Amino acid sequence: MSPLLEVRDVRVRYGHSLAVDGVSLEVGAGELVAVAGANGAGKSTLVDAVAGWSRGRPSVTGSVLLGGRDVGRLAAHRRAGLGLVLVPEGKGVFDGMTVRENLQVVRPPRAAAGRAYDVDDVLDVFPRLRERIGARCSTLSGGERQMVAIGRALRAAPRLLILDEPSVGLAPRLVVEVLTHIRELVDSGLSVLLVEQNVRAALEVADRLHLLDQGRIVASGTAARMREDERVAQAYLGGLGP
Amino acid sequence: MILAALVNGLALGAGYALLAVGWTVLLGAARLVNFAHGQLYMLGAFVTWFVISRFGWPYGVAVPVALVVVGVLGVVLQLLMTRMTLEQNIVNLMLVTLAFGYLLQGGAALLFGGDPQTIDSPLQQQDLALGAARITGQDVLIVVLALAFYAVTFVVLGRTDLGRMVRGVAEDPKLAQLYGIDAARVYLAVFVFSAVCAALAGAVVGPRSPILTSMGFEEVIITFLVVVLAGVGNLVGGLVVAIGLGLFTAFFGTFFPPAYSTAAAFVVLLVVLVVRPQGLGARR
Amino acid sequence: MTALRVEGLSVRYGSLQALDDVSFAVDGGEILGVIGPNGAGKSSSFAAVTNVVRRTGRVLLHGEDTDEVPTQVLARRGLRRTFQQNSFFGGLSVLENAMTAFQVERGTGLGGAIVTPWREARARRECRAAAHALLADFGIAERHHDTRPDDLPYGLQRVLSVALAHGPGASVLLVDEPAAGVGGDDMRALADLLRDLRERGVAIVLIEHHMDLVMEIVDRLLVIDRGETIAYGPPAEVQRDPRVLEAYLGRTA
Amino acid sequence: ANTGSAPSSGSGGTGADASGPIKVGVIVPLSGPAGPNGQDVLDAIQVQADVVNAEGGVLGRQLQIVAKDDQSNPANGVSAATQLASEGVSVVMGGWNSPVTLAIQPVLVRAGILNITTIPQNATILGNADPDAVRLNAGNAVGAYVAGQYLTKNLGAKSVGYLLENDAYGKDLGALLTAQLQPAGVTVASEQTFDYSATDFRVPLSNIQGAAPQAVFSANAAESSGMPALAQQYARSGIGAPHVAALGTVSPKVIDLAGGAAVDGLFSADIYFPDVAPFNGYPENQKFADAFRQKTGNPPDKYAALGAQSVDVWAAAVAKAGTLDRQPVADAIHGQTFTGTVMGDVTFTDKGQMQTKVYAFTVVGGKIKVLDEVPVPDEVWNS
Amino acid sequence: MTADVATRETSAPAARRVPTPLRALLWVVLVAAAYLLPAVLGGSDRIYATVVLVAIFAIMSYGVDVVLSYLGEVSLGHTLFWAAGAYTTAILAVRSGWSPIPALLASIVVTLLLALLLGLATLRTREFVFSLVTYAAAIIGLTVVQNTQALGGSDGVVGVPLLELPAVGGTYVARTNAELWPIALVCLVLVVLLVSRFRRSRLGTTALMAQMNGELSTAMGVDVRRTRMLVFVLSAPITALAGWLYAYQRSYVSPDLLSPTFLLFMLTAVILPGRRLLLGPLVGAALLTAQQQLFSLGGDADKIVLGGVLAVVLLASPTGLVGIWHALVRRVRGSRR
Ligand SMILES: Nc1ncnc2c1ncn2[C@@H]1O[C@H](COP(=O)(O)OP(=O)(O)OP(=O)(O)O)[C@@H](O)[C@H]1O
Ligand SMILES: Nc1ncnc2c1ncn2[C@@H]1O[C@H](COP(=O)(O)OP(=O)(O)OP(=O)(O)O)[C@@H](O)[C@H]1O
Ligand SMILES: [Mg+2]
Ligand SMILES: [Mg+2]
Repeated sequence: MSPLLEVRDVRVRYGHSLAVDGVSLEVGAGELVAVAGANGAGKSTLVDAVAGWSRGRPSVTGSVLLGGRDVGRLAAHRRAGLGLVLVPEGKGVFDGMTVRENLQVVRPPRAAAGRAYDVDDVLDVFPRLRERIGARCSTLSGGERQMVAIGRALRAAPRLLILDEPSVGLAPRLVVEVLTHIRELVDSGLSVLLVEQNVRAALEVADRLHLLDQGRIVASGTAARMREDERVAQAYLGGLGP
Repeated sequence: MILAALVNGLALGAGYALLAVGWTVLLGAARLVNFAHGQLYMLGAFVTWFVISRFGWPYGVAVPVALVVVGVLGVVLQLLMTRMTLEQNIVNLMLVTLAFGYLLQGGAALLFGGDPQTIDSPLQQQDLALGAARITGQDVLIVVLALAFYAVTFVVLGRTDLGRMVRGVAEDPKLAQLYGIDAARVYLAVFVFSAVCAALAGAVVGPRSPILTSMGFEEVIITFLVVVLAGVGNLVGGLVVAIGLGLFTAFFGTFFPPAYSTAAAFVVLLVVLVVRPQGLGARR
Repeated sequence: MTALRVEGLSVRYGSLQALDDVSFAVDGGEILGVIGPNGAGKSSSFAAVTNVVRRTGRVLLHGEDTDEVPTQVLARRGLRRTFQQNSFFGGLSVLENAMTAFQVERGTGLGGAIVTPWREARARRECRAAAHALLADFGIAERHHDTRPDDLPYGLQRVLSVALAHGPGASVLLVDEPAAGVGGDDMRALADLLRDLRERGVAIVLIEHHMDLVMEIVDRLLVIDRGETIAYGPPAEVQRDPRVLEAYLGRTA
Repeated sequence: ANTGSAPSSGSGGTGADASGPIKVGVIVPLSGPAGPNGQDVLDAIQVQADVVNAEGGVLGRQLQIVAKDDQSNPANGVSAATQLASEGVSVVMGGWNSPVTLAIQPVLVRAGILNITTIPQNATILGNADPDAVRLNAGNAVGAYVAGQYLTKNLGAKSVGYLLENDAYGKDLGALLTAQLQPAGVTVASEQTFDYSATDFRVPLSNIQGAAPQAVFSANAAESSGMPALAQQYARSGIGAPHVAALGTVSPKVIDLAGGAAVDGLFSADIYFPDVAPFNGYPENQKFADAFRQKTGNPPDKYAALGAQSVDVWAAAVAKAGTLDRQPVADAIHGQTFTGTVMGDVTFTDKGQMQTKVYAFTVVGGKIKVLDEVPVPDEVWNS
Repeated sequence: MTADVATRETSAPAARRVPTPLRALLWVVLVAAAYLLPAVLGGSDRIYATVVLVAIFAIMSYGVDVVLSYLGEVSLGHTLFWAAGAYTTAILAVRSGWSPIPALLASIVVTLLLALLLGLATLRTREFVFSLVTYAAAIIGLTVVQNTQALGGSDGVVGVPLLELPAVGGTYVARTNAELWPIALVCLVLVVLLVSRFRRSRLGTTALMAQMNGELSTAMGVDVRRTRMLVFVLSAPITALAGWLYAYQRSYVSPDLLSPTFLLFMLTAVILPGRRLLLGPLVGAALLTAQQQLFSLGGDADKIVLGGVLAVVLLASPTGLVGIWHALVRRVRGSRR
C-alpha cells in the first residue's frame, strides 16, 4: 500500500538561502511521524511547503503526493479541501472572531476521512475553552489560542493533520494531554505529521522520527530506536532539554 | 411638515443605503476603501441610459444589463488587485481604487460624452401622495430594493458558511487558506457584489435627476461616511446609519438651510468618531 | 529597596476576574519565576504592572508608587517587558530594531537635529555603536544585522525580543515565555543570558512553561491558577506542592 | 491695488509676429460637467472668427483661435492663461465661471492681455483686479431687476419663495431681489439654499410648499444637472405657485433634460433667442446662426451667441482702435456703442458691461415661448 | 507592510556612505542646477510658471508625505492647511495690508492651531477612520469658507499684492514667475532640509516605531499619542507655507483650494515615486505638474493618463516608481553578471 503522504526531494529557497534542502519523507495511514530539529533547521519551512502555504514568498521545488495524487501544484486551500490540514506555527486563529466562530468557520470536507469533531467534541478535549467560548480570540491567553488552533484542525476531519509545534505555550500538563490525545486519534486511524521541539514528548507518542538539521534529514528511525540514538540523546534529551 | 421630512428622509436614506451595502461588505471582508465606488455607481447609471437610448430596450431590461456590465468590470478590477488585497496593503488599496476612479471617469467621459442625460424609468412618472408628502414610484422601488438587499445580505452573511468565510478572509486571508477558504475567490465575489450594488444604486437612483459622467465623488464620500460610521462590516449599522443620514438631511433641511446639511452631517460624524473611533455599531 | 513590589494586584476583563489579589516582589539580581496553567493570568499580571490594563492594587517601582504612570514612562524608568508573541518593528533590520531602543532616549530632538546636525550625527553614531554592543552582548551575530527580524531563526527572534526589552538598561525586566518554541542549544543560550542579566543586577520576572529552564534558573517561584496565587516560595518547595502538581504539572513532574 | 506695474507694454500683448495671423485665446471648460457648454462657446467663437476672416480679418490679418480647457477650476484656468500668454495671444475670450475668471484676471493683466468675459455674472468681475474688464453676459443686478419686475408686475405676487444656490451667485441674486421686492411690499415667505452640486431638491421644495408663497424664484446655474432637476421636481412637487427661474438659467437644453413639456409654465428671461424676433431680423445673427448650425447641427444658444459676440465686438473695437494693444482696444469698448452685432445694437457701460435687450419667456409644450421685452434702465446696467 | 524602500533607504548608507562634505557639495550643485534649470529650458514665462508651481506643489505635498510616510496614515485633510495658509495670507495682505513675512508667520500660527484641533480629534483614530475624520474636517472647512462673506465666500479673495521681501539695498519684488522662482526654490530647499532633519531626529524615529508597532514602541518608552500629535502638527505648517506662496503666485484665493483636485494631487505626488523617499514628493509633484502644464491632453484624457499611470505603477510595484526602478536595476545587474 502506498503511503498517505509522500514528500519527494523538496527544496525551499528564501531568496538565496536554501532553507530546506532535498527532503523526502512519508507518512503512512494511521501513522504519527515526528520531525524534530534545532531552531532554524527548516521544520516549519518544510511542513508549510507540504501544505502549499507560507507567509513569506519562498520558492518550492519537489513533489508532494497525497494518497498517490500529486498535490504539489495546488493552492493551500485546495489541499485543505483534500484533507491535508496544517496548524501553522504561532498565530493560527482569527483574532477578531470568537472561539465558537473560529471553530465554526471550518466546514468538514464532504468526503471526511477521519471522524469529524463537532464543536462540543473539541470542548471536551480542551475544557478551558468551554469557559471562553464566546470570547474574542484576541483576548485569549497564548495557550488558549493554541488550543483553538488545534481544535479547529480537529474539526476539519483531516486525512493528514500537520501540527507545527502544537505544544508551544501550553502548560506542561496540557502538553502531555494534547499529545496523548493526538496519539489516540492516530490509533483510531488519523495520520499525523508532527513538528516538535519537545523531542522527549514527541518520542513518547511518535511512531517514527526524522531529525532535521540545516534543511536536511540527518537521522531517521522508529521512536524506539531514536530514543537510543546517541546524537538525539546528546542534542535533545540531556541537561537543559525541554 | 414632519411627515414630509420623514418621507423625504426615507427616500434619501434608502438611496444612500443601497449605495453603501456593497461597500459595507467590502470593507468588512477586504478592508478595502474603494474610492472607485462612486464611478461604478456612475457607470451603472450610464450603461442603463446607454442601453435604453441606443437599443431602445425598456428600463426593466437595461438595469440587469448594466449590472452585468459593471459586474464584469468588477471582476477585471479585482483580478488586478488580488495580490494587493491578499497582502492587505491598505494605503495602496485606497490609492489604486482612486486611480481606477480616475480611469473610469475619464473613460466614461470619452465614451459617453460630457452631456448630461436622463434615464427614462416608467416608475419615475408615477406619483404617490402621502398626505403632504409626495414620492415617486422610483422612490418606492429604491426603498424596496434597499431593504431587500440588506435583508438578503444579512441573511447570507449571518446565517451561512459564506458569511463566516467572508469574515475569516477579512481577518487574515493567508490563514483563511488553511481553513480551506479560497481567499482570492472570496475577495472576488465580495468585490463584484459591491460593484453590482453600486451599479444597481446608479441604475435606480439615476432616473431621479440628470446624470453626468463626472458624478460619483460625492457619492463615494456619502458612502464612506455611512460605512465608517456604521462600524467596519456592520450591515445593520449601515442600514441604520444610511436611513439616519437621510432623515438627518431631511430634518436638518427643514429647520436650517438645506445647503449646510452635508457639512452638518460631517460635524456629527466628526464628533461621533472622536468619541467612538471604531464607529457607532462596532462590536468591541 | 525592592526593585519591584506588587501588592494585591487584581485585574478584571468584563465579567472575567483574570487576576485576584496577587502579590509578589523581586529584587535586583534576582529571578522570580511565574508559572500556572494557560489562562491563569500570568501575562495579564505583566500588563497590569506596566499599566496597560486597568488594575487595582499597588505596584511600587524602586519604592515609588506607579499608579497612573503611563506605560512609556515606566519603560523609561527601567520597568520594561517582552511580549508573549514575537513583536518587532517589522520594516526595520535587526540592527535598526536595536537602534530604536537607544534612539527613544538618546536620539536628537527635532530642534537639535536642525540646529546642530553634527550632534545629531554623533548621537546616531553612538546609538549605532550601542546597538552593535547590545546585539553582541546578546549573542546575535553580525551577519544577522541586516536581515529582517521575521527572517531570523526563531530562537534568535526570542533573544532579540529580550534584547529590545533590555535596551539601554532595564532595572526590572518582565519576560513572557522567552523559551516558547526554543529548544536545545538555543534554550541553553537563553538560560545563560538570563543568568547573566541577573548577575548584572537586573530584577527579572520570568513567565515560562519550560519547567527545566524554570527550575534551573529561578530564585523564587510564583504559581497562579485562575488568577489566584496558589503557591509562592523557593522552587524546590513549590514543585512538591500538591496543588501545583494537580493544577499545572500533572503527574509527570 | 493689484499690480501697480500695469501692463508692461510689449511683453506679450501683441503677437510677436506682426504679419502672421492674430492669435485669439479662448479659456472655457472642455471637460467635466460644463464641458459641452464650453465646447459650444468655442465652436461659436470659431464660427464667428471664420466669418470675420472671410470678411478680410482684423487689421488685414486672419484670426487664429487657440483654446484651452479650464476644467471649470481656477488653478487650471491660471495655467491656461499662462500658456496663452506665452503663446502670444492678443486677447482672451472666456473664463466660464466667476472663480476661473477672477483667477485669470491678474495673470492676463500682468501679461498685458485684454480679457473679454463672456459668461460669468457675479458682480466682482468688473472693477476688481482688471480695470479694463469687459463683460458680455448680463450681471446679477439685471437678473434680479428682471425677476423683480416680472414677479411684481406680471404675476402680481405678494409673497415670494426663494430657491437659491448657496454661493455668491445665488446669495447675490437673493439680496438684490429682496431689495426690490421689499419696497413693493412683497414678502419673502421662505428662503431655501442648496449646493451647486445638488440634484435632489425634495427637502427645500417641501419647505417651500409649507410656506405657500404666491410665486417662487429660483437661482440655479448648474445647467447640466441641478437646474433641470430643480425644474422637474418643482413641476411635480404640487406647489401651485408659478416658478420664475433666474435670467439665463433656462436654456432649451435644460428644458429638454427636465422632460420638455413636463415643465410647461416655467418662467424665465434671457438676452438671446436665435429664431425669434427681433434676433431673426439681425443679418449678423442670421449669418452666425446659419454658420453655427452648419458646423454643429444645432441652433446656437445664448452662450454660443455670447461667444460669437465676443469676437464680433473685439474685432470691431480693434478696427476702431487700429491696434491690438490692450489699453486702446479696451477704451474702444468701454462706454461705446456697436451696431449690427450678432446681438443687434449694443452699448457698453463705462465699467465695461454690455447692455442688451432682455426678454421674458415661458415654456409651452416643451418649447420656449418668448413673451415681452423687459426694459432694464441704464442705472441697473451700470450698478 | 510597505517598508521595503524605507529600510533600503535607511540602511543602505552603511554600504555606500558618501563623505559628508562631499554630500553637502553635491546638494549645493543640485540646488544650483535646479536654480538654472528654467533658464536652460528656455526661460519663457510658461517654464518659470511651471517650475514655480512644481516647487509650491512639492512643498504642499511634503506635508502629506510626513504624515503618510511616518505615521502611515492617509490624511485627506491637508487641503485645510493649504487653504488656511493661502487664505490667511490673502486676507491679511488684501484687507490689512500685511507684508509677506508677518503674513507667513500668521499663516503658520493659524495652521498650527487648526492642526492641533484636528490632531486632538484624530488622536484615537487609525486607518480609514483617520482618513474620514480628516476628510470631514476638509469638507467642513470648504463649507465654512464658501459661506463666510468675511472669507470672500464662493468668489474668494481677489487682488493679493505682489510678493515683496526685504533684501539688501531695498526690497525684492517678485513681479513675474521668474522673479518668484528664487523665493520658491529657497522655500523648497528649506522644506526638504526640514524633512530630512525630521527623518533623522528622534521624532522621526519614534514616529516610524509607532507606525510599525504601537504596542512595542510603548513598551520601549515611546509616547505614541504624543508622537502622532507632534508629527501631524509639524506637517501642517509645511503645507501652509505652500499655501502662502500660492496666494502670491496666483494673486487670488478661492474655495477651490479645498477641492479634491489638490487633495488628489498631494496624495499622488507622494505615492507615485514611492513613500519615505526624501525627494519623492518633489519628483512626484514635478511629474504631475509637468504633465498638466506642459503635456496636457485635456481634462478627461488627463484623468485617464493619471489614473492609468498610478494604477499601473502601484499594481506593478507596491512601493511606487522607486520599486520599479530597483527591479530594473536588479535585472540589468543580473543580466550583466
Ligand atoms: N520568510 C523568510 N524569509 C527568509 N528566510 C526565512 C524566512 N522564514 C524562514 N527563513 C529561514 O529559513 C530557515 C528555516 O526556518 P524555519 O522557520 O523553517 O525553521 P524551524 O526549523 O521551523 O525553526 P523553529 O524551531 O525556530 O521554528 C531559517 O534559517 C530562517 O532564517
Ligand atoms: N484583553 C482581554 N480581554 C478579555 N479577556 C482577556 C484579555 N486578556 C486576557 N484575557 C483573559 O484573561 C485570562 C488570563 O489571560 P493571560 O493572558 O494573563 O493568561 P496567561 O496566564 O498568560 O496564559 P498563557 O500561559 O496561556 O499565556 C485568559 O482567560 C484570557 O482569555
Ligand atoms: Mg518552526
Ligand atoms: Mg501568557
